Amino acid sequence: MLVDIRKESFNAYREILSYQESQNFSGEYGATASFVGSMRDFNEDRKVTSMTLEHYPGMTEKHLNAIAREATEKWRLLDVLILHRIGKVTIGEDIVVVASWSAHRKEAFESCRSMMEQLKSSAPFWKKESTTSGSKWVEKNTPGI
Amino acid sequence: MLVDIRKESFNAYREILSYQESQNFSGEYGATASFVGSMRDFNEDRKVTSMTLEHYPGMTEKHLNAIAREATEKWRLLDVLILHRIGKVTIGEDIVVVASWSAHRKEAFESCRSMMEQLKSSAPFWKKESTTSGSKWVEKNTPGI
Amino acid sequence: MQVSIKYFASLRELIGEASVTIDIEENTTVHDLWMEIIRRKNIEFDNVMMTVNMEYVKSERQLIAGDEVAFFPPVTGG
Amino acid sequence: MQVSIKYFASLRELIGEASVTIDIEENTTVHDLWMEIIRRKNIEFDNVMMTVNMEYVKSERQLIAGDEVAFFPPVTGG
Repeated sequence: MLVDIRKESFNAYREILSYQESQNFSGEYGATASFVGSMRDFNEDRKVTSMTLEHYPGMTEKHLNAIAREATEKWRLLDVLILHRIGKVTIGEDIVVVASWSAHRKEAFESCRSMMEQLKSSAPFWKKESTTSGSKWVEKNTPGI
Repeated sequence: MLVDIRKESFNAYREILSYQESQNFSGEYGATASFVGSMRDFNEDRKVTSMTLEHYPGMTEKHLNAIAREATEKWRLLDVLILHRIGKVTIGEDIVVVASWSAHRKEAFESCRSMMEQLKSSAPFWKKESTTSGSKWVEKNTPGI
Repeated sequence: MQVSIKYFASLRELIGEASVTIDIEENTTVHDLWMEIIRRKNIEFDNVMMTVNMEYVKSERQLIAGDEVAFFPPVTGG
Repeated sequence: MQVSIKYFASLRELIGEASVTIDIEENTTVHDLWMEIIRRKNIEFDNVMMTVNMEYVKSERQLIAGDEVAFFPPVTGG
């Protein structure tokens, strides 16, 4: 299990791949579901140029670890990866990646989506968007279900 | 949209990444859901050493293209990738990857899972597993929902 | 009239051929054709899936000259 | 007794401080503390979320000495 908060830009698929290879469990998993959230240039009719992600240091890590651990138990996953960006993010950069490895697809799909919904509704991150007409805190997340 | 049948081994995440980069639509999508099916060394109590994937040439491509096209319309996706392996597959190799890009996560998650379920229930592929005690056709897929 | 038939996977192995072109009567359905195949080959085969021209069809689908019919076991890809 | 308070995002900007340590009465709840803050700072703020020691709590949770309380707007990560 790997949960990490990243100050620097990362590439979600390279991270999934390098974590997967580091775990040396090829042949054990048959299913991997992953979700990547990336920065769009547009949100609710506003043209966005960049974004700053604030978080609650300490709680963020604790909270994401709890989400990953509970999902691993509930769906008997082989492994879980959660990475989340903080700081200044520019267009097209990856913000979040959640991946889960399991024997069969049902567990992988369900756990990945559930972890993502929990992260969206309760992990202590806040986005402030910079637009051509000033900056503004995002007030709430788009519903996911 | 890319649908392809592969005779040679591929790495799912490198394929997602290189396709994504080739499409040059960074900043348009905010959500990407993907599923990767890989070869396990174990299936229904049998130790598996390798596998051969047969398909129905012509129908496979046509059928997967229809799945991708219908999902794109139904969920208004920005893009879809489906790759499926055929021929001899060894432990740990990737068999299938389905990825969908959209503005928001709901559409990405739902379309990815739906495409995968359709592929599993109707795309004309058949697995024959080689075990230490001979080879055997897989009779049916594990349920996914 | 002539139609071509393809078999896949365990059914291909059971029948011992991958494809064949045969003559059938007008108004033959996919079901009629399948019944004729299992009678002639003297085989039993449950849960067969059927396609005509690469699309899944109901077994009452009537065949026309030139159709490509396929019979195969439940698919197991992914 | 003393507790520390943290504010995040728009609430941090509104209050103009990120963290503070204050003295409170015994038996103060998180709700009491929040009411005191909005009264003293003369602010309005809807949908505040509350944690104690980095766990979400109900607003009737009683505070004890040394607690780390945080107040923030709805989270918007992911």
